[in-house]
Amino acid sequence: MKEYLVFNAFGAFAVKDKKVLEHKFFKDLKNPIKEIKELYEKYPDSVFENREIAERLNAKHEFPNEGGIFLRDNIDSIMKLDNEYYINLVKEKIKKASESKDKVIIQAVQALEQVDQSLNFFFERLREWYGLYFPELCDRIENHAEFAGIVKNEERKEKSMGADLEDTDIEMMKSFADKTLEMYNFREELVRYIKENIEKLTPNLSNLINPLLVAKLISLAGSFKNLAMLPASTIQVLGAEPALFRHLRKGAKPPKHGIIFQDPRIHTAPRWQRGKIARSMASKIAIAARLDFYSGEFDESVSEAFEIRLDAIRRKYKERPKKRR
Amino acid sequence: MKEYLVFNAFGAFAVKDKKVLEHKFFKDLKNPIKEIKELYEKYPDSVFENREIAERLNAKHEFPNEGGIFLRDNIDSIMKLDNEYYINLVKEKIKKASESKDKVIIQAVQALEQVDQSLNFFFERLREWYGLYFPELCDRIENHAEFAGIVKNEERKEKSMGADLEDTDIEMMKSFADKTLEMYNFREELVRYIKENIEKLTPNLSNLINPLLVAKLISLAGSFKNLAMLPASTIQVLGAEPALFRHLRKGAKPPKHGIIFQDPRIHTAPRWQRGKIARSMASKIAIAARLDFYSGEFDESVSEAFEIRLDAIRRKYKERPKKRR
Amino acid sequence: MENIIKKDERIYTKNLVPRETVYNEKLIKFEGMEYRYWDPFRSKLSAAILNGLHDLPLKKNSKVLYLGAASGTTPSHVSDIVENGRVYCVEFSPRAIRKLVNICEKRKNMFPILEDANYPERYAHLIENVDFIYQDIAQPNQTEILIKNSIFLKGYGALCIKARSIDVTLHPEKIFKREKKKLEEHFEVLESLRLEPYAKDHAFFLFKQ
Amino acid sequence: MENIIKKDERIYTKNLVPRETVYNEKLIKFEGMEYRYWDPFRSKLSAAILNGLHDLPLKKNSKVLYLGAASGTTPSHVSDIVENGRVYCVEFSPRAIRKLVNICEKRKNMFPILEDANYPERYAHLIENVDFIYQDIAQPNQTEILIKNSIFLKGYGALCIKARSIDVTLHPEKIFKREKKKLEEHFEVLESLRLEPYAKDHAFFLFKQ
Repeated sequence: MKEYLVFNAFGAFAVKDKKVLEHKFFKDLKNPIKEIKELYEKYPDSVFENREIAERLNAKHEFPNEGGIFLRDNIDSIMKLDNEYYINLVKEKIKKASESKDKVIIQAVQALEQVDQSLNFFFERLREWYGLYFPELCDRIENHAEFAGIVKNEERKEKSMGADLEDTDIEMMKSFADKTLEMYNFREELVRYIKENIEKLTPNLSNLINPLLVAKLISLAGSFKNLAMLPASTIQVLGAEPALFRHLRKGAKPPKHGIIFQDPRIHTAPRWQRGKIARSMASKIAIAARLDFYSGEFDESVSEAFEIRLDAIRRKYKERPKKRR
Repeated sequence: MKEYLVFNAFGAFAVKDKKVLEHKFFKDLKNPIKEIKELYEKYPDSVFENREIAERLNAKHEFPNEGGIFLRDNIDSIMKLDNEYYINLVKEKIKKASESKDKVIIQAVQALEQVDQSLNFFFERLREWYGLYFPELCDRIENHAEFAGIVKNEERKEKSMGADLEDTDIEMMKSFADKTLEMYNFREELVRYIKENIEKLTPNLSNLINPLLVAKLISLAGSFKNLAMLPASTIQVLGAEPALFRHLRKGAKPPKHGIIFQDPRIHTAPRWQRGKIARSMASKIAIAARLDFYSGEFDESVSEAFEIRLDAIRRKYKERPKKRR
Repeated sequence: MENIIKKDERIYTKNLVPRETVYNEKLIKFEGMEYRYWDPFRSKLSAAILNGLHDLPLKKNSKVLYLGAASGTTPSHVSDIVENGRVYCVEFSPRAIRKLVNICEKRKNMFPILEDANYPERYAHLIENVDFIYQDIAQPNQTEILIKNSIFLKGYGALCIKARSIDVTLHPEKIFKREKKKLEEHFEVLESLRLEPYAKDHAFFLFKQ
Repeated sequence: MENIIKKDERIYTKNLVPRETVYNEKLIKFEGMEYRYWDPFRSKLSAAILNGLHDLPLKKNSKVLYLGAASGTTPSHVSDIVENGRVYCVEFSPRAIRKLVNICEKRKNMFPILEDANYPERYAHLIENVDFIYQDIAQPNQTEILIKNSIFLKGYGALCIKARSIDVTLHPEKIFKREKKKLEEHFEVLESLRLEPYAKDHAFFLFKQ
């Protein structure tokens, strides 16, 4: 008769011949391996049902096995089950999943930033390069993607001041335009992906500010959890580190806003309102981040409160303040 | 009877009714427009054969026309033709064509440098990003392109320590790998293009050092002509500008070699030989550049002379020199 | 059928947690007890009962393995029915399970499990052997998933098949036949129903081990 | 044929620049004059003569427009033949023309022109009307190029057709027929030859205006 070592959420059981030989309840439900090991040392020939643990202990494995079946048939006679443990287990798993989700989004945001920088270089280079052949087009088409599309697809038809180049030269420029456009399309895809995922992860933040900006804040904070723990004053200057250092070291003016300056409600506001709007926005971001991280419940009121405050600032500080003499 | 204003390489002719009414030989053969204009002012109704000049003077145009045919029928009775002018014309055109060729290559080299930098960023990012999902692969595959190829095409099959991510997350990484690989393939295409064209433009330089390095030198010098006019001492430190500034401003050691350090015959040599090899290589580059720019004739002996000198340096300075006390 | 009543062509389950609704369903009083309206458009099990399911072998103390619990609408009614039993609710989507967890916090006989039903080994240690398996997972291999999980079963089960999830190119009737055949290799199929008008191209099978 | 001699099934042209070779061809003495071997594998005009061209209407003072002069091998022999005339050598490739220019520096009757023969207007001011046009440009529209340039012609011409450059999908014989037809719309075709074994799938036409 084989011996089996099986366990459930609450304890480990050595089972043989449809009888529990011995059992150990877990002291720390999150860390059951200690008791399992102790029991296994006493019953080193026993067969496990769980592959992961069996591999860890280099033990025999069979699924399902008689021991497991016996345990699953007799739970009620062994213990009283409580669903609270299950609920916590799920909650922890969700949190862990969303933690790795923010890591994935941070990578995507950093890829986006590098792609954006490269695209800028590439588009500028393409203009200079193709400009040798058809300088008039550079002046006429301002939009980068449109310009690249024309380079890729069209021939120079009119008389141009540009040099008469060989076909292979033009082909190379066209190929560069093509690759740059593909990178540009990937960028759009990447933005869509980041937005969709960040909206799921942070419904409240994404309702308050542009999801892409949320993603950048998380990336700057290092993780979703970090962002949820930052005070509003830090959030306000997140991404303005160079200016902050200048302030601390040389006594320059402290920065009023970091990356949140990218929000049009700040950067299109009159200069004298910006600090106030940034402060209010940062405090609402702090609230929304906590809400998203700890509860995940959607609460329209955070965003509404910000809009009310925004209106108030706009009304109260409508006029440029007079300079003090 | 119409009047025609036609010209050849040496003079302008007002022709009517199969007679030359008046002619003006060009004082400066390179700049014939002056005499053409003067004659046109006297015969403002005349018809031109050459469209470009006709458009410039806003004159009538017809090709071919009676005036031109008359001229082309009676060259011998009007003047003695000399092929020297034709030879010079072709040489100038070739030079101008190769001048714009070097501009195109410079653009390509600068595109290559930006693509290389971006690729580095992208490959590193891909590793970090995909590493969240399958960290074991990052350790196992060192080659960047191979890594990206696996990310693009394969599934994670084995059990991994990485996070269980959603399909959309993995899809985005695969798409990034795909785009990065396409950029990588473009890079190879671009290198081939630069090499082929630089070999045509600079047969002697390309025989002496790697064509890609020739292209970078031309890019650093600003043009093929500039490179051909630089003294060897400048060529030796071209691309080492930061180190050169340090030398000039702070009295640091002068740099021994700029971008030519990329030549393996320099950077794999023992430290104490490098300066000598760099100096010799720079002087041969200066000679080859002049040869390529001014004559275009291929002369194996430049490269051979360098190899002889290289051998001599290697033999003479085989041992590490003793430090002076 | 225990804890289920039928009134005016509508069915209700006895509310395990009086005065609480799960999905804003209507609450009624009947013979001094509170009952929750069981919406056949929201719950396929309700649709099956309304479409004439003869027997639902769930008792007041049944243990149920519910695969594909989603956000918990149907599981909450099963929880009403099995009152003193247990419903193990397996769901793979973290998004869907958030709502389910909220429901479980009020219903002590519901046990949420965030796992993939394709891998029963991963939650074997969290469940017990059960009297009833209910499966409603819109996946191409949903019948295979059910069969894998039957190692935990001593009794009856129900399978709800969505034709479009299995193969959009085949006629639903063909799919239902094929899936029923698979079932019959492992179980005795007691009843087969279609769920129109409540759900399009869905079939419902009641089976016994 | 002036300035051409035939010896032992080989042909030679009288060297305009004694003791100088152009492509390392052999030099021979004949009746006190120096002659250059005219390699039919290197020059299609030589191949045409060896394959039985009856007449080559080039005289010691002919003016020739040579389209597609390449690096100057054949033009140098034409330059030998027309001695006191002129050869206008039009070539579009800067690479090929480098060598041609070197040759022109020694042969004062050769005039190099770096232009596209598709656009005669661009070099009309550099040439005169000519007694002979020779065309050997491996381009799909080579016959059309010749016709465009015939505005400069008062006399004869020769066209060398490379089938593969015009259309790789058609049989060479078909191409030659079609191109000859085009020629006949503008000229009187005097002779038609194939250039095998010296050049594969090439045809040679001598025509008169």
